[in-house]
Amino acid sequence: EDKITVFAAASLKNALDMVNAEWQKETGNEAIVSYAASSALAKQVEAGAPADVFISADQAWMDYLAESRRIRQDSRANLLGNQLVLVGASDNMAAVNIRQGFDLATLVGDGKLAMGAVDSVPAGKYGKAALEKLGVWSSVEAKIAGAENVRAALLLVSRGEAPYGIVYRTDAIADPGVRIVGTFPEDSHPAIVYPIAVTADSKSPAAAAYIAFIRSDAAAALFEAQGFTLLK
Amino acid sequence: MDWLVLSDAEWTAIRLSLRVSSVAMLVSLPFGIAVAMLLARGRFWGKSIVNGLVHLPLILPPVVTGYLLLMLFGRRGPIGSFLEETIGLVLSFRWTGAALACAIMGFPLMVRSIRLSIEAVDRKLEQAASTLGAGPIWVFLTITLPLIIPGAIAGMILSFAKAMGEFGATITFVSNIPGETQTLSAAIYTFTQVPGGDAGAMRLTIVSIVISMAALMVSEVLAGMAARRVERT
Amino acid sequence: MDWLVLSDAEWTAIRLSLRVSSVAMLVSLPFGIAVAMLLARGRFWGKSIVNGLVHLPLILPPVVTGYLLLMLFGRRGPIGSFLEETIGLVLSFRWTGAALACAIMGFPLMVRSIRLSIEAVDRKLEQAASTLGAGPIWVFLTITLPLIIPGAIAGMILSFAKAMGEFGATITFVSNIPGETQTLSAAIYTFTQVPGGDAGAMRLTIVSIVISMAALMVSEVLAGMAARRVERT
Amino acid sequence: MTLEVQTTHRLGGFSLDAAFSSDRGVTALFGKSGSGKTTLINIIAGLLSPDSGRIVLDGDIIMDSGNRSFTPPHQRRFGSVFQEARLFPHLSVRHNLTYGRWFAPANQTGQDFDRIVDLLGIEALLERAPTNLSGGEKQRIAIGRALLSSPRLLLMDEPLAALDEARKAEILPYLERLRDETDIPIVYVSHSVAEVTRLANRVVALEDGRVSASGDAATVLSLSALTSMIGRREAGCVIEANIEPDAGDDPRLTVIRAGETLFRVPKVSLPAGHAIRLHIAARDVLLAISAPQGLSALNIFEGRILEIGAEAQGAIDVRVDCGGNTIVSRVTAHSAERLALQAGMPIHVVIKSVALEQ
Amino acid sequence: MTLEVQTTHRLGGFSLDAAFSSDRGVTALFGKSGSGKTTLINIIAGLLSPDSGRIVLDGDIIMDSGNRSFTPPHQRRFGSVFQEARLFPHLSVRHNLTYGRWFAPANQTGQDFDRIVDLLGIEALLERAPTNLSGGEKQRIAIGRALLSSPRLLLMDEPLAALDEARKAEILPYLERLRDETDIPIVYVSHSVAEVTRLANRVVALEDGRVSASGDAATVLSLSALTSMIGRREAGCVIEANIEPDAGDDPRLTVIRAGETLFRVPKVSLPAGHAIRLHIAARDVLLAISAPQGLSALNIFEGRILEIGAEAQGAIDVRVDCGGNTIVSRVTAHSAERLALQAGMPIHVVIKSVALEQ
Ligand SMILES: Nc1ncnc2c1ncn2[C@@H]1O[C@H](COP(=O)(O)OP(=O)(O)OP(=O)(O)O)[C@@H](O)[C@H]1O
Ligand SMILES: Nc1ncnc2c1ncn2[C@@H]1O[C@H](COP(=O)(O)OP(=O)(O)OP(=O)(O)O)[C@@H](O)[C@H]1O
Ligand code: MOO
Ligand SMILES: [Mg+2]
Ligand SMILES: [Mg+2]
Repeated sequence: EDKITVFAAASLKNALDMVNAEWQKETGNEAIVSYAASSALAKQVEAGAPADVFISADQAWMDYLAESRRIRQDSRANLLGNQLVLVGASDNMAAVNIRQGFDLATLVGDGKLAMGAVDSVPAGKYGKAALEKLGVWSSVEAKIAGAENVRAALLLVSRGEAPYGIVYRTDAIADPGVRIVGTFPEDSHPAIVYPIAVTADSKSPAAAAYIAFIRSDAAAALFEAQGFTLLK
Repeated sequence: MDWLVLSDAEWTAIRLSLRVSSVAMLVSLPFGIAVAMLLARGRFWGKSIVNGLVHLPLILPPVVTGYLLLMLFGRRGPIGSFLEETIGLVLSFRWTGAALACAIMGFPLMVRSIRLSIEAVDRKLEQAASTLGAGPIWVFLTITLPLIIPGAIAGMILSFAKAMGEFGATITFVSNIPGETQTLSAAIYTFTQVPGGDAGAMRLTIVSIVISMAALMVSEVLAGMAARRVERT
Repeated sequence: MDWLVLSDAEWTAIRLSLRVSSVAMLVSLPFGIAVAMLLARGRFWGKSIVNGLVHLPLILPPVVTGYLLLMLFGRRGPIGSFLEETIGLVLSFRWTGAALACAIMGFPLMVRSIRLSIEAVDRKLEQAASTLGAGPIWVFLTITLPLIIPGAIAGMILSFAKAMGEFGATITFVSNIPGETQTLSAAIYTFTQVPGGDAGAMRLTIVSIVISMAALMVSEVLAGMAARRVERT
Repeated sequence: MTLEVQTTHRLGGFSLDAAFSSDRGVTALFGKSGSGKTTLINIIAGLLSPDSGRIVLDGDIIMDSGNRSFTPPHQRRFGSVFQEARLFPHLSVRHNLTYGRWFAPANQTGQDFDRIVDLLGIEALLERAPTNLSGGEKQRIAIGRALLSSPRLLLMDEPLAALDEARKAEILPYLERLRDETDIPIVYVSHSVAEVTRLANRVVALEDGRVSASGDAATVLSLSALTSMIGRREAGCVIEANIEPDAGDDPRLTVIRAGETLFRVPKVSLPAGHAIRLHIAARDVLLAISAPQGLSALNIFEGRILEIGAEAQGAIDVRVDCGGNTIVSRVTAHSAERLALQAGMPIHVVIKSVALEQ
Repeated sequence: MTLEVQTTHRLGGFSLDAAFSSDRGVTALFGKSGSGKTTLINIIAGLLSPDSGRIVLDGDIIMDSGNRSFTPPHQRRFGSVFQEARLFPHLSVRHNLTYGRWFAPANQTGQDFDRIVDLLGIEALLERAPTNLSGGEKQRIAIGRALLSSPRLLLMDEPLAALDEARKAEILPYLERLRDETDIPIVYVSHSVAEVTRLANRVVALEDGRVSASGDAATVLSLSALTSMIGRREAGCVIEANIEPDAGDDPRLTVIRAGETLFRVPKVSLPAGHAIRLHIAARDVLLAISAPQGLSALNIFEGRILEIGAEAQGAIDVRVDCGGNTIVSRVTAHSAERLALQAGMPIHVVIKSVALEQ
């Protein structure tokens, strides 16, 4: 049997662990996953890490590797999609209609709007793009609390530190401490995409098959159970 | 050398880091000395629990420490709400919170240094002072404290350096708000998270190193002066 | 109490963490002692540079340290490729690399403790030994070394505890590969990154605390024994 | 001022079980190395809490294991000079000396500073750090530090051991004045009989943690049982005497009376009637069967042999009664035979005056 | 074995500028507190690198600032007893004692261990940690440690200061044997004239970092200039003598000859012809204008007054020539007048034999 090593964005752990169990059951091949920040993983692949497959949380780091030819361009595909939602703490459960120019600033009031750091964390970058597109960025810019990652942003909301936050749908639905009060329109931000590719150094013949499996219908149910959408 | 020019936001982060690190170092000093005394000299039940608690920030991944800080010192946390109600001290999303996080992360390092120094103090000197009429507090202030200055300085510089480098617990606890909680480390981290951010990260890293080296050298000089006066008789 | 039951993968992470932390602590000890001696006793040009280098891992955000390690010790890095070619030691993406990262992160803490102890050694005892015929190396082995045992133990436990908690530099340098480089801290981190991971993070955090506390208590007992024998004459 | 001490304490294989009491003046602790002198001093100072014991100074219960009272060292104000100097390395010599002042009762802060600095010869050292002083310099500063702390009691553990004879000779008279002019009791550890004789009112001899003899200095120091501790060189007798009002014919001499015997000693500047103690080492006393003539010795007394001791190293200690005083003379066994010395025989005792010089 | 030392060194305000040389035997460094004795010892031991100087032991250049040669301390193998004991706190007493053995040349590892342990009375302490030993116990172990390190030279800085007379009396003869039976030169710092007289072949008197007098012990110790350093009590003369083959009529006495004078002293177990040094304190010597009769003193010599000193504290030192030896007697000014002592006058000198006891 064959063993492959997957470098994947940390937020995929729950879903990917299940998919990999399925893959092993079906093929007898084991997939070992190293979960970390996309940035770290990308740099590691660049430095010659023994990864066969890389799944990034955004296109930017996959592009980075594509530029330095550390992935097989032909194997690259968009694996998963996600949605950006506005979550409220337990005392802010009323639905919010997210549209052009909606009054987010008043909603947040004296508090903070928690989201991923807008310059570095993918969810933060998407959130900033959406707020700009909706014309509310300048009114809330000073109220942004940029977290290290989506989970931390979510924590700020669920702990009541911040009244509202912008996070991925996948994270929000699993947290009983917060409620999704609105979903950002798909067109308000660049598509949220988790791209996948085989690394240039991979010598594993199973890598391509793995990607095929992970994009199959069998895996789709597992991803969707976590709130992801499988991109075709 | 264009990439070496610092933006306003970066200057802000530098100033903030200096403030946060200095405050963290100075505020934790008295606590560090007190706890080090307790651990070096005290004999009480639960000493190893205190010792363990002190080391906790070292043992736990910084994210977990940040998480615990949020639980305790957040707006809704038991200590956080108490502090806000009684003395009006708000920590969450404030630079004060960043200072707290840094102080706590550096605390085990500070305590260890001071404790080692205390354990090296010749207790016979303290005895001599007591026969001359100095009560325990005076003995501490006039004999023990001056003799542990080198250790206290070592502890302070470790705490300061750690505060300059700390970011996991800080960002988890107080987020990454430019001008309020975005320290140099957080800014460096931000650069590392975007493709092509290397130059920026490098620039700020150099700044951080320069500051810390300067602090380090000052500390060495001070410790040297203190030690020269205290050489063994 | 079901959530307290550890999975096989978690047991693997625990074993790995113990190995990585112990190796990091033990391998860095001789270097720590040597560097501490150099800094405490040496007088040479560039001493403050050495001192600065030692403190670097404390000053830099762990991610930066991790990147630097990746650049230097990675398969394509100058030192990494040299080590692989000459002695066949591969660090990148191996547990050995995790141990290196942990050792380096704990190094400033270890050096400081040992250095403080060295500075507290009464040099008159070393002089006495030399008049009895002991050359510098023998003086070091028979007098200085035994006298700094408490400091060395303090340094070791700090290094060990830091290694248990370290993950930023490790995960950046050698990734988070289960069974090879996924330490307890990295596993905890992974749990914090997914919805519903809190219980898992908590479970592993408790394990980490228990291990470190046990190590801490052993170290206290050992240091106490050493100190009792070495009380000032 | 009376000090009462009673204590027992175990330290590993060593056990101390000692009791003594003393009035004002100097109590010397005397005993071989390892006999427990420092341990006893530490217990009195409060630095060691004994297994059991009771210390009372002037009715004030300093410590009593019976009712668990224990005054901490800083409230005892027992100035201590330790066997090792224990100077504060981070303070200058001056600040070491004045350290105790900060804690002394306000009215007692001494004007003595200059006097004591002068006495100890440490003016030149005042601004130095104690680190690189010589052994004797450190010890002198430790003495000064204790003296300047306005103590209620002084504990001195071999304070002069590191000093040269000349310096000792300067400090001893000061300690005598302290003894005579103040109320401060002094507990003094020394291996030197000469020092003890001059200073001590009472001697407590320790042997292996037990008090083997204690009482007034004259009695204890004359005990032949103590010879092993004192050393042959210094063994002899100690005589309590008083200054006579009538100085005799020569102003350079002082006449002192012990019982019926009048000693002429080099000038002592003390008032008539003042008590004085003479240590007369046995080796300094000659015997003569007839009154010697034309001898430089001024003190020639008639007496009667009380006892002829056993021969040791070719010498014999002869105890002679002179007007109520027992004087011990050591003569060679050869001379004892030649002069046919026998108990009860009348004899002349010859003591050089300068041997009695203080 | 000859040791030559010449050195200058500045320490803050203190400057040392000393030179001396010595053959085998004991060289005593004598001087007030702070005069530079310890500094000089440290320089010889190699623990202090002097500004300039030269040390030669038996032709072997140990140090020479001229050609920048410097043998590090551990290669000198100069066993040192420091003023403070400096025991290794992490080693048991036994291991402290045997520490030097590990580094001693193989053939020299001593069988002496038991003997020295016994001499110093430290059997009971062997397995103890040095931490809580008494002051004198520590010092004894420090002495043992140096003796057992098979040194080429012994440096001893007030080694006996912390000890009681009885213990001193036990250790001194051992040091004498070491001096007489081995080739190891000893540099010995002491404030005690008695010790120095017994032990030292040569005396180097230091005053404020300068050598104020140096030479053979008898000459230097008799110098009246040294009185201030020695203290009045011990001042006197030192006489070099030899054991006479003919012991005279009494086996309990030994006869020794200095020039034409024969002294009878209590038994000394040394072979005939052996050199011996007598320290005769001025206070132990009586003068008589006619030959005294029936006196217990065995040593009564005819002599002639050389010089009558100045009066000090009511006493006068009289120098008397007795068969080529100068003996100093201290008499009261009163006696001097009464006996009308004058230079050139014939006189009888009376010295107790026991005063000459070693
Ligand atoms: N902690 C201890 N454990 C065991 N024995 C001890 C301890 N402390 C002291 N002793 C022993 O108690 C005895 C008395 O010690 P102490 O210091 O009182 O003697 P000392 O009379 O002052 O002697 P010295 O004249 O040598 O200073 C010594 O034999 C010493 O070894
Ligand atoms: N580092 C220094 N700086 C200035 N002065 C010093 C230093 N070290 C020693 N001295 C001075 O040098 C002098 C000689 O010191 P040393 O220790 O040699 O004296 P000593 O003869 O051994 O005296 P003691 O009999 O008191 O031990 C002392 O006055 C001392 O204060
Ligand atoms: O008085 Mo003597 O000198 O002992 O025989
Ligand atoms: Mg003692
Ligand atoms: Mg000295």
